[in-house]
Amino acid sequence: MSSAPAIEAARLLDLYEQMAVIRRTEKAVYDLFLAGLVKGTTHLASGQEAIAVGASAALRPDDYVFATYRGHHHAMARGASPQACLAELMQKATGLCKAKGGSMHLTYAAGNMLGSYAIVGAHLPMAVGTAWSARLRGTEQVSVAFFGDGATNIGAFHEALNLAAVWKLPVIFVCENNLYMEYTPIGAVTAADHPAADRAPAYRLPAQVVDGNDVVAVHDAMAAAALRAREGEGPTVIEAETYRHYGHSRTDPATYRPAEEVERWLKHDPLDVARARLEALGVTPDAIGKVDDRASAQVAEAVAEAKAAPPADIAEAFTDVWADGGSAWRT
Amino acid sequence: MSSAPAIEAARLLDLYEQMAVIRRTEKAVYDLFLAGLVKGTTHLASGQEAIAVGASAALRPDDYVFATYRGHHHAMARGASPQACLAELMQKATGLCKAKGGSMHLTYAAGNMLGSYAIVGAHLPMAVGTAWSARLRGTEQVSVAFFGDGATNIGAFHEALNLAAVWKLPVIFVCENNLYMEYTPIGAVTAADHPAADRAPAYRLPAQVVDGNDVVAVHDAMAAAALRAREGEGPTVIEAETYRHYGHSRTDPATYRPAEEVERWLKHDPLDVARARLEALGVTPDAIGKVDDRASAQVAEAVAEAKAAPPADIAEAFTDVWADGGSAWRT
Amino acid sequence: MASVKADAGTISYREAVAEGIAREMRRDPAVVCLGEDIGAAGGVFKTTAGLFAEFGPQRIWDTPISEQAIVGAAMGAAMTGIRPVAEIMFSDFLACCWDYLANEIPKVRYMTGGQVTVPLVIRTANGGGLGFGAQHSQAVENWALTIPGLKIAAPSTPADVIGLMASAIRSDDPVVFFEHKGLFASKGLLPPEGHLVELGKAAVVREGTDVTLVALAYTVPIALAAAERLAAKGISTEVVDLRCLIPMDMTTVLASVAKTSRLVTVEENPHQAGWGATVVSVVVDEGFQLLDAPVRRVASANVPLPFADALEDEVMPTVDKVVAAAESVANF
Amino acid sequence: MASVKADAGTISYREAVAEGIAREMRRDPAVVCLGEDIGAAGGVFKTTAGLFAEFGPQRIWDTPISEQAIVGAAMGAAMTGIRPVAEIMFSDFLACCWDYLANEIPKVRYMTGGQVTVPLVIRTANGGGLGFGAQHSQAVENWALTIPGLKIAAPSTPADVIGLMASAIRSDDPVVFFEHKGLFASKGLLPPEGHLVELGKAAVVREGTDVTLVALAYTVPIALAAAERLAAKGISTEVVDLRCLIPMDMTTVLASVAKTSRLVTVEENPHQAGWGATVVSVVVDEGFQLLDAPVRRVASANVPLPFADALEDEVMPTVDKVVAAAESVANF
Ligand SMILES: Cc1ncc(C[n+]2csc(CCOP(=O)(O)OP(=O)(O)O)c2C)c(N)n1
Ligand SMILES: Cc1ncc(C[n+]2csc(CCOP(=O)(O)OP(=O)(O)O)c2C)c(N)n1
Ligand SMILES: [Mg+2]
Ligand SMILES: [Mg+2]
Repeated sequence: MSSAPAIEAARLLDLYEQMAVIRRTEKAVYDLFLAGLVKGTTHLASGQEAIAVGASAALRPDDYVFATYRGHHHAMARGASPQACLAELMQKATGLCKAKGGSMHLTYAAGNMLGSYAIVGAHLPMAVGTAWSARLRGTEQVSVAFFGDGATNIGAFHEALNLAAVWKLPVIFVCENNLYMEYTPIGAVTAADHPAADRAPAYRLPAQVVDGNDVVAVHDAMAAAALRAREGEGPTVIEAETYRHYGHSRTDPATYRPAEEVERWLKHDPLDVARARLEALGVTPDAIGKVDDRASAQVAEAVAEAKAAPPADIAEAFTDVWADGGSAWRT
Repeated sequence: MSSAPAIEAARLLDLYEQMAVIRRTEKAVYDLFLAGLVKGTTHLASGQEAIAVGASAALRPDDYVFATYRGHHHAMARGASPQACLAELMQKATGLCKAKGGSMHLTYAAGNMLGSYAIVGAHLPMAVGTAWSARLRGTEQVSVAFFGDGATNIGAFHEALNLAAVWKLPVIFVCENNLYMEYTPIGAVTAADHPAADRAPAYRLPAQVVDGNDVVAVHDAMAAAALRAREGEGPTVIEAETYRHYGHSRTDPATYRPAEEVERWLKHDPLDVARARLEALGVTPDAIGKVDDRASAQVAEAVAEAKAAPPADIAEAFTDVWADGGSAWRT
Repeated sequence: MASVKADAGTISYREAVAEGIAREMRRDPAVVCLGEDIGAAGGVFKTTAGLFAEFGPQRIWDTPISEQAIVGAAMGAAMTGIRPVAEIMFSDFLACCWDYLANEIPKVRYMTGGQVTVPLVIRTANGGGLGFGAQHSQAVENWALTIPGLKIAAPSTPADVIGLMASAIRSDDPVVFFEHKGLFASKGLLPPEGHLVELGKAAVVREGTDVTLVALAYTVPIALAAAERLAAKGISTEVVDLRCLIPMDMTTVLASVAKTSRLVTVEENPHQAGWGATVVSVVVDEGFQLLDAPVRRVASANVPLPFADALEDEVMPTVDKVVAAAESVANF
Repeated sequence: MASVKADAGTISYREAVAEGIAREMRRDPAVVCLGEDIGAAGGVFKTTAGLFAEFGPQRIWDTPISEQAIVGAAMGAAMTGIRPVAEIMFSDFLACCWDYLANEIPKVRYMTGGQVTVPLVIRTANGGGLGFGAQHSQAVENWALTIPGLKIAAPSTPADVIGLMASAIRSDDPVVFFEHKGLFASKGLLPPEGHLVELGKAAVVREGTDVTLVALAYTVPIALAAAERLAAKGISTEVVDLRCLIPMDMTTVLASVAKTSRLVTVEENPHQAGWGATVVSVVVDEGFQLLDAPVRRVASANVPLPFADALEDEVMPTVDKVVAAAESVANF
């Protein structure tokens, strides 16, 4: 892989701040869920922020991003505001998707974040499609699909990687390997140690395993893969090792995970990793503290705004089926 | 892999005869199609007989076999009579499936040949299921799925191989790599040199590429894989290189194939390969000629019988939907 | 032994699923379950809670996220002496293995001339009302209805869950078994051991004379609540719980319409190709002269399911909508 | 240049497919095709013959056998400025990518609150009558009808193929385009350049006063032949070619029933959840008072498609069956 330029302190502090905002927004989601103000379901990405933020930092604004139902971090990393995300989850008219999508479908097309998809694996072919489109239109845009370790065992994964490889498309497949499907360890149901990276050779694709909790490592791997894609060298598979801090969804206490394992990973928190890197670059704890405070304030304000927003407009139930804005199915 | 016992002359002559019968039966199908006596569609396996015959020779009668729409050879290799196959294709009441299946769905459950499936890749998970069933019932039965090179790019292939590997099931995946999908060379749409064998490592499975036109090579590879499966060592992938003598289906002239390539493969006809092996084992051309004559006579008789058989009973249109034999959907 | 047990007397719909499976697993060693997170975790809806503890890993199999392999493997096993019960977590995901439901399982018996039989059950959590959004909320019983060769059960009570589960597992035909997410928390009588509800027998769950409501699963309590409200308005409502779509018990429906002369179907699936249309089409063919009023259908609107509760209510069948439709035909 | 051309004056339904696509590809460089064997081979039904020669490999893409990747990639491309025309070789294989048709493509606009639009066409060879057996013969237009958010076209003539293809490709909504295998060899007038048939407008293809037949695609010629036979028996038959299932032109159907007071639907999909049931359910709701007789449906039997010709005839709609049904309601 080509080498990427090192990230400077100011830039890293910015990435840290993004992660801090995402972390706090998701904490708010959790609290709001317990308070009954967020309903349905949520899949929090706390612990996996470095993947979204590190990857986005290596992409251009016109690149395409696809995420799963565990996609809050990707929406925000591509520019969706915490308050629009919270408003969506709180069923408010100001929600990112007019409260029609919900937690599992956060989408921020203005940031070319083209959606969160809740059927495991389904969005991988879509990302292949946007990469194909970039090729057809002669742009140098890159497409990225983020997906879980569990998604590597579904057919769409295989079809997407093969087609992308055959057509040598500018797409990057990023597996967020958090070691678990819902409650089942990925190793129990996967005939590979690295469910994504070990499969890449089956499509003659290069793969890289990175520390998904290190925003710099993620950034660097993505920068290299994006460069490769833009130069017409085709797809790359990146497997980012990480861990989710909460359970799979809603209030899952995740008791199926060994305490020792949880503890070990909590000690390898992406915010701590970034903080250590910042301090090594000479950023003071005080400067970091200020960023933390700003993130807290921003999210507190977002929560307040989302709470104050008007509820979803029920007339919206019948809009947006067709491109004409409506939903008429017959004359 | 464990080594398999060498095939003796008498046994090989028997396999040769099976191939000769299949070859002639399919020639009859082709002629009957041109004559308008076989309708719908057919996918002839002429040129690929050694795979079916060699594999079956290495299996037990209670092992399970699944084939594709190109499955005449597998039905016959597992014991279906040429005349029941021909009758099926000629829409006769005596057809293997009562003329309800047709060429693409030949099934001979009495020989544990559990069907020919016409949706590419669909039967691979089924073969995993019969292998799982064998495990659950504590038998030492082995399951075999035969499929084309084109099937290696569909999702079901991936899901089947992974599940079989994770559960370490007694299943053998046999790819009949005849270099083409319908009209497209497999290499043009597959990111692997050996579409099946090169994918096996993605599931930690062993793979073997064999000369699919050499009935002995196929037999030996299958015998080793079956032994491995019965010993609880799990699945094997076998990629058998071969070539179809006719076009993809019906009267496809296969002009998309280079003449030189066709010629080269016609010179490597599985019947010729077996004949050479027989002669090397001391079997006289005369003895082989007798077998050829017997095969011709058997197939001529089968054609005559199938022609003379009564047409399909139209009442059968409404039977066999449900296990009670009927098709009632409401009261 | 952590056996699957419910309080004596009553049981929740959720518990009834595990109880129904457990009863059959105790009876027949050929019954084996597979699906995602159904083992030690007990399923994401806890509908398999206790099964792993009682029957162990040789009867309860956790799978990868591979819907095609799950259902395809179930099909192969069913051909060869096993009675698999495959779970597809949310019914929306049936789309990921639709080839098996549409092209393989329902056709193999027929296209082999009866040589191959596939006695299996595909269980799945169906339906909306929980704010799970467009891809986890659909009522897709009408997808299954498009496919000849599948039996289709969709119980509305815990007792029916148990009774229909027994029939489904014992059936030599493939059965798609829709468990409704919105009913999991509901409670009902625990039926005695051996309780069986025959596939394809509707239940008249409330008798009436003015209008017939035909409902299924989640819409049964809605129809019953509507009937209560209609009674207050002097409209006597008969409610038929169809229980199964295939076999479709048109005898019971036609008998009810013979009594009431008025019909409203109450469906959760989208209106545009809902099962109610099929029911209606049979009635206006064979029972045309019985009818004294237009036939109405209350179904979900022809839109994806929205996330927000208020929007979801707007598009799904509700008691209000059923009352309005029934009144309109009763007063015709 | 090996351009796509038909004999001046007439064109086959098969050629009309390629001609319809070619006209749009000439007009709009964003239109791109993908599918299995559609390139140099011209498609297994020769419905893309000539396109590769005219437009080359940057507009006509051969794919692996990966239905999910084909349709999923089309979806991604459609989000980002391309108008993909994806071929799924036989409509039965839609089951292999059903998730995209059921859960992704039709919902993405709605669930993103209108942020994402997917203007794409999925073309597929539909229907039976050719002895292709249970897995290559189904009429599955009713599968698509179960899904809100898909437009559905199913032309019966070459001119409609061209006119509806133009509308489908220009549509900003996803369209499932059913080409009927049994009609490929049929011929008709070659419409002039620029010919457009609006999605959702039915055609009254024969006027009559005694009974209305509503047909689609392959059943249109069957209905017309039946009308001819019925005329000889003194029954004046109106035939409506629905052309599209979504939007469903109920205005035309209800207007026809207002004239004839009698309705028979003629469907190829299986009876048990066929589109005719939906048509019927609207008519008996909104047009109940128009009706003078039971409403009948001629549809395929609720069995898989058998291989043998004689058996296939037995289960599919035929002129005889339509005549019998129409007579029974006309003489009611
Ligand atoms: C096709 C499909 N099958 C099953 C599910 C249910 N499901 C939702 S998330 C999940 C686990 C996914 O695990 P992984 O891919 O590792 O992602 P993670 O949740 O860990 O981010 C499952 C099984 C689904 N949404 N889609
Ligand atoms: C899911 C699916 N897609 C497409 C087809 C159409 N089709 C039938 S055979 C075939 C080519 C298969 O090639 P291969 O797997 O190499 O088998 P072969 O025909 O060479 O034996 C295709 C594309 C199909 N039957 N099923
Ligand atoms: Mg995971
Ligand atoms: Mg091939």
